[in-house]
Amino acid sequence: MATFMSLAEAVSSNVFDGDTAAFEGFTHLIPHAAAHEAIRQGRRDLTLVRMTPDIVYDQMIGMGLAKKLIFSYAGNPGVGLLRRLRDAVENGWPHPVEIEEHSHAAMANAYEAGAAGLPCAVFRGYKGTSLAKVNPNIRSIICPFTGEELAAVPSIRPDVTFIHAQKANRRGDVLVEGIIGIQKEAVLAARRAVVTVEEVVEDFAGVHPNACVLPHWTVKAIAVVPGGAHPSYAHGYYARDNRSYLEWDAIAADREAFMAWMKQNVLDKDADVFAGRVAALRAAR
Amino acid sequence: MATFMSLAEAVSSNVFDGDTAAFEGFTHLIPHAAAHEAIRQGRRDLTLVRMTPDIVYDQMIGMGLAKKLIFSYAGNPGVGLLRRLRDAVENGWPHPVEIEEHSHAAMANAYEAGAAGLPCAVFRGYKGTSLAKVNPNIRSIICPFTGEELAAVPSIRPDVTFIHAQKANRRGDVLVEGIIGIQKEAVLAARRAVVTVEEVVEDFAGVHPNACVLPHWTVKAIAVVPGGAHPSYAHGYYARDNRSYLEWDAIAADREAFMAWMKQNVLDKDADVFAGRVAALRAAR
Amino acid sequence: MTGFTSDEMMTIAAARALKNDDVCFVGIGAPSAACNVARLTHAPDITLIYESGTIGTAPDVLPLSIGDGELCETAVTTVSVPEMFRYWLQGGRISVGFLGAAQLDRFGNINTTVIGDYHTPKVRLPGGGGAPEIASSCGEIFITMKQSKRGLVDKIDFFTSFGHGEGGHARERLGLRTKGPTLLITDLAIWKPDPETKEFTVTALHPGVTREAVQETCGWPVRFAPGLVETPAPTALELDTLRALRARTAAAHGGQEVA
Amino acid sequence: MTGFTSDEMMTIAAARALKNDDVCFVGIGAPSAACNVARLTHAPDITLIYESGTIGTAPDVLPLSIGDGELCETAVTTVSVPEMFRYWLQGGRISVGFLGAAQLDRFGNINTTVIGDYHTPKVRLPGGGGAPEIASSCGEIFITMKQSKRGLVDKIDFFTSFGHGEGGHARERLGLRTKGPTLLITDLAIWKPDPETKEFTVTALHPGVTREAVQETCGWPVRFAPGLVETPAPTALELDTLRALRARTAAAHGGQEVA
Repeated sequence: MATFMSLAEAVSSNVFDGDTAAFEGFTHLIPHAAAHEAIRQGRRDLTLVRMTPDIVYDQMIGMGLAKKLIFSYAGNPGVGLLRRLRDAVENGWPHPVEIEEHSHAAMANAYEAGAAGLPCAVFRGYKGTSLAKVNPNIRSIICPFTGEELAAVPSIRPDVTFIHAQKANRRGDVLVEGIIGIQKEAVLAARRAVVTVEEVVEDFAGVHPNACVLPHWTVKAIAVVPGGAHPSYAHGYYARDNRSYLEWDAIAADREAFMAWMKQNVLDKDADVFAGRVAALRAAR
Repeated sequence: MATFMSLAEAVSSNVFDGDTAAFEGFTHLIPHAAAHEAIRQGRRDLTLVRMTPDIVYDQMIGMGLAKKLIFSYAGNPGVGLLRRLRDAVENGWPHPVEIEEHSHAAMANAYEAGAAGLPCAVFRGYKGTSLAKVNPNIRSIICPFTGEELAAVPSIRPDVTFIHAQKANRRGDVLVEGIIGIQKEAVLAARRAVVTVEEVVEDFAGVHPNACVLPHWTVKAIAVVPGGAHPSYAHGYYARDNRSYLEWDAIAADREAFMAWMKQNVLDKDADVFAGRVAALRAAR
Repeated sequence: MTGFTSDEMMTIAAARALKNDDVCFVGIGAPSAACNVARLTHAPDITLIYESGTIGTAPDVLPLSIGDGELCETAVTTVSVPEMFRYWLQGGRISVGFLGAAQLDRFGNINTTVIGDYHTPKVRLPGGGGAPEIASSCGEIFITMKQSKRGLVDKIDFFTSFGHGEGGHARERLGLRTKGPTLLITDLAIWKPDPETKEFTVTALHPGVTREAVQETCGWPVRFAPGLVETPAPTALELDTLRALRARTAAAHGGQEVA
Repeated sequence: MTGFTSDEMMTIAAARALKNDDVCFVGIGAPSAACNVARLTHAPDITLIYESGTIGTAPDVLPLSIGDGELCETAVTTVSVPEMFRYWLQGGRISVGFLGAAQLDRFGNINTTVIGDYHTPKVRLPGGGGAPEIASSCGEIFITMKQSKRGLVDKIDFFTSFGHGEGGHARERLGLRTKGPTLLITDLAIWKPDPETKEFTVTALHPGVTREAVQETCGWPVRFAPGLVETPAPTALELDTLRALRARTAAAHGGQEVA
């Protein structure tokens, strides 16, 4: 049953050292505020899961939260590489990070299988790829009707999933609209789900019957954090802050510049700063 | 690419003797008009697929179109048994019908696998059931990670799927709203898809971004048949004609009464009658 | 019995078994009435799910089918049928599945497929629909049906849905991690499985019902629990709620009652 | 070259390869520009799909990421990511997949994962994302990249996406039923696989480009087709369309060009 609480409380009561944690969002609705709160609370030894780890995962990895990363595309979308992730993988700074790498198709199927309560996902993929040789979690099954060999990967079942969504209603049902990505599956696959939202409304009157709604009893905690997806965007609320993504490349290129930026923009701040960060971007929607 | 045409033309050019054909709808949006047209055109030796064959499948089976039925629940919803189907299965009238029976979970997964281009569907089911013993198309695979035995069934890939939907736009994109059932999967799993719609609109302005829309290039033919789901219903257009379902029980109980009803209401009619059949039911929406 | 019918008692007893925080997979007929009476009395926050894809419905009248329009109109959300069976049922999110039966045995195994041999049936019934996986995936299963020797039988002709098999630890041996049938509510009594043998045992008789009446309408030798009690009669609120629901339903469905 | 850059020529040559009835899975960067130039010139009805779930998009500016808001706002429909990869890509509905590469070999095999050893990489690249299954599930694959000895290499360090393997019938032997790479468009030339060996062979040189320039920026001995032709220079319409698109994009993205 969803309980409304502060983001600090939602993070401290739902993610613990050593957890497998997904902060999901496919370009849209990335839960930056929640990830920053986890950084402030100093979580350690997390297995971080995400199809598209981008700059907020670069920040978590650079700050030493991650023991392992499960992913399918690690980049700064439209810009380039993730320099903190590279530093961890290539140089072990701030400490080595174990990597379990998949394709998007595999990750999407693995979340789907997690939401569906299955131990594994079955799909057609990985043919001729090197990934199938270096990742022991890529296996196969034989179709019992045609004899075709199909790929199999373990389902993803995070201890906790964080997502950002547009709205909750008073009862705690959550509405996600636009590019819905993998969020529904990531929530339903997890033992616990925490949602930050732009706003709380009385009810979803007039919403489309087939809109993506997560009923209140599928969510543990909801925190209201306007702007909580910044510099990602929230369809209907504010635009993507492309400049922040472009600027990240220089910040992340240098360990000291990175640490200084994190202190100034994350460690010394709280979730309330996000509303101000998107003020100018609201007009663009 | 979707082409707009008459229902008679859509049926004659897309379903052929011996085809595997699905006329799908889960209580809502059942394509009665299309099935009646197939009856009028005298199709034979069809393998009819549907999760919930109800009175329109009773009609097709009673009229001798079906060689085989693949299904998971064959009943007159809320009323009782299908008497024409029983007569075919128990007494071979008008001829014997082969049966391949599954559970809803299996059929839903099999359509999903068909839409996903897979040879089989994998799910957790059929544990301890007799169906697994009498249906050779219920098999199993072993999860390569946990060793758990999971059920497997062949994917469903109809030669042709018929559905009824609320709207098409001028380009031929199709909008399905409300209880969307298995329609999207049934269309995407099929070689050819034919859609009857309540109306054609200029565009879907204002439709929710995540509504169930089938792009025009996934559909072969669209026929405008207002009321074409009667006595089933079309969310936003007209209500379910419960009385017709209740009355069917007596009609189907007797071979002669059945044949007389089919002559009067199907063979001697055409698709244009459906608009009149729902006139009084439009108010109820 | 005076003041209420055995059918009303059955439905109300079934409604009482549901809790406010239950997530309930609802079949048509008696289960649907019971679930909605629960929602309209002691369990206003119960989540009702119909296999057509409607989650969190609150219909004002009982649906004739599992996919009536009102289920969608009052739902929190309506999902596709594959999603319903994969994420919601198989995903282990349903606490209670409510099933009826054409044939039921003492271990809660259900047949709704055929009477007689499968390949040459005496009566071809509708089949399992969602029931086989409802029986295995829901946290627990409640069964509701009217008693008759044709319905409560010594051996069922076909295992449409697996209950407790031949009893004891049959579910664990099959790898099932859910409880299976934990409650049988008939028009005459309330039955619960024996903790060891898993045989359904009468734990309460509805007002005015005798042990003999239960035995006469059951195809196996009935066991009665030591602490056998009487089911509390329907309260005025329960009865009024059920009757008003049925009256609204009859009016909406053109004067005909739901089967 | 006068009047247009080699980058513009590459994008326009790629745009020309797309047909009006294609369903195209679009990557970011050059593929996105090429697909949208095609849509804005000779292929107005082309269906563009981005892996974020947007089907039938018609963005006015190029997205910076594969999930920008405008892709959704202009789409026919936006589906979930699992649906995108299951029903639309794996379902065999995409006629053309457009990929870029960090490293490419002569048989169209692509590396975007690591330079050096996988476990102790010299450079850790972003990884495959959708590419491994785009390469196997789309009807055919177009590849576009700028030529360099670092990019067009004799042996790639990692098979992120399978092209034609070691050449010949390698795809059939793996059970792949799609065509794989059928076209490579670089800033200097157009390449097509030899029908037998499947080695990429230059079939057209862009205006002003010499055979030597192609060889100098390629890590394997280049084969030129017997009927080698010159790529037609961009038309005024093509060039105007591309430049206007890039200008709108730059303005929308705060003065910065898409990478």
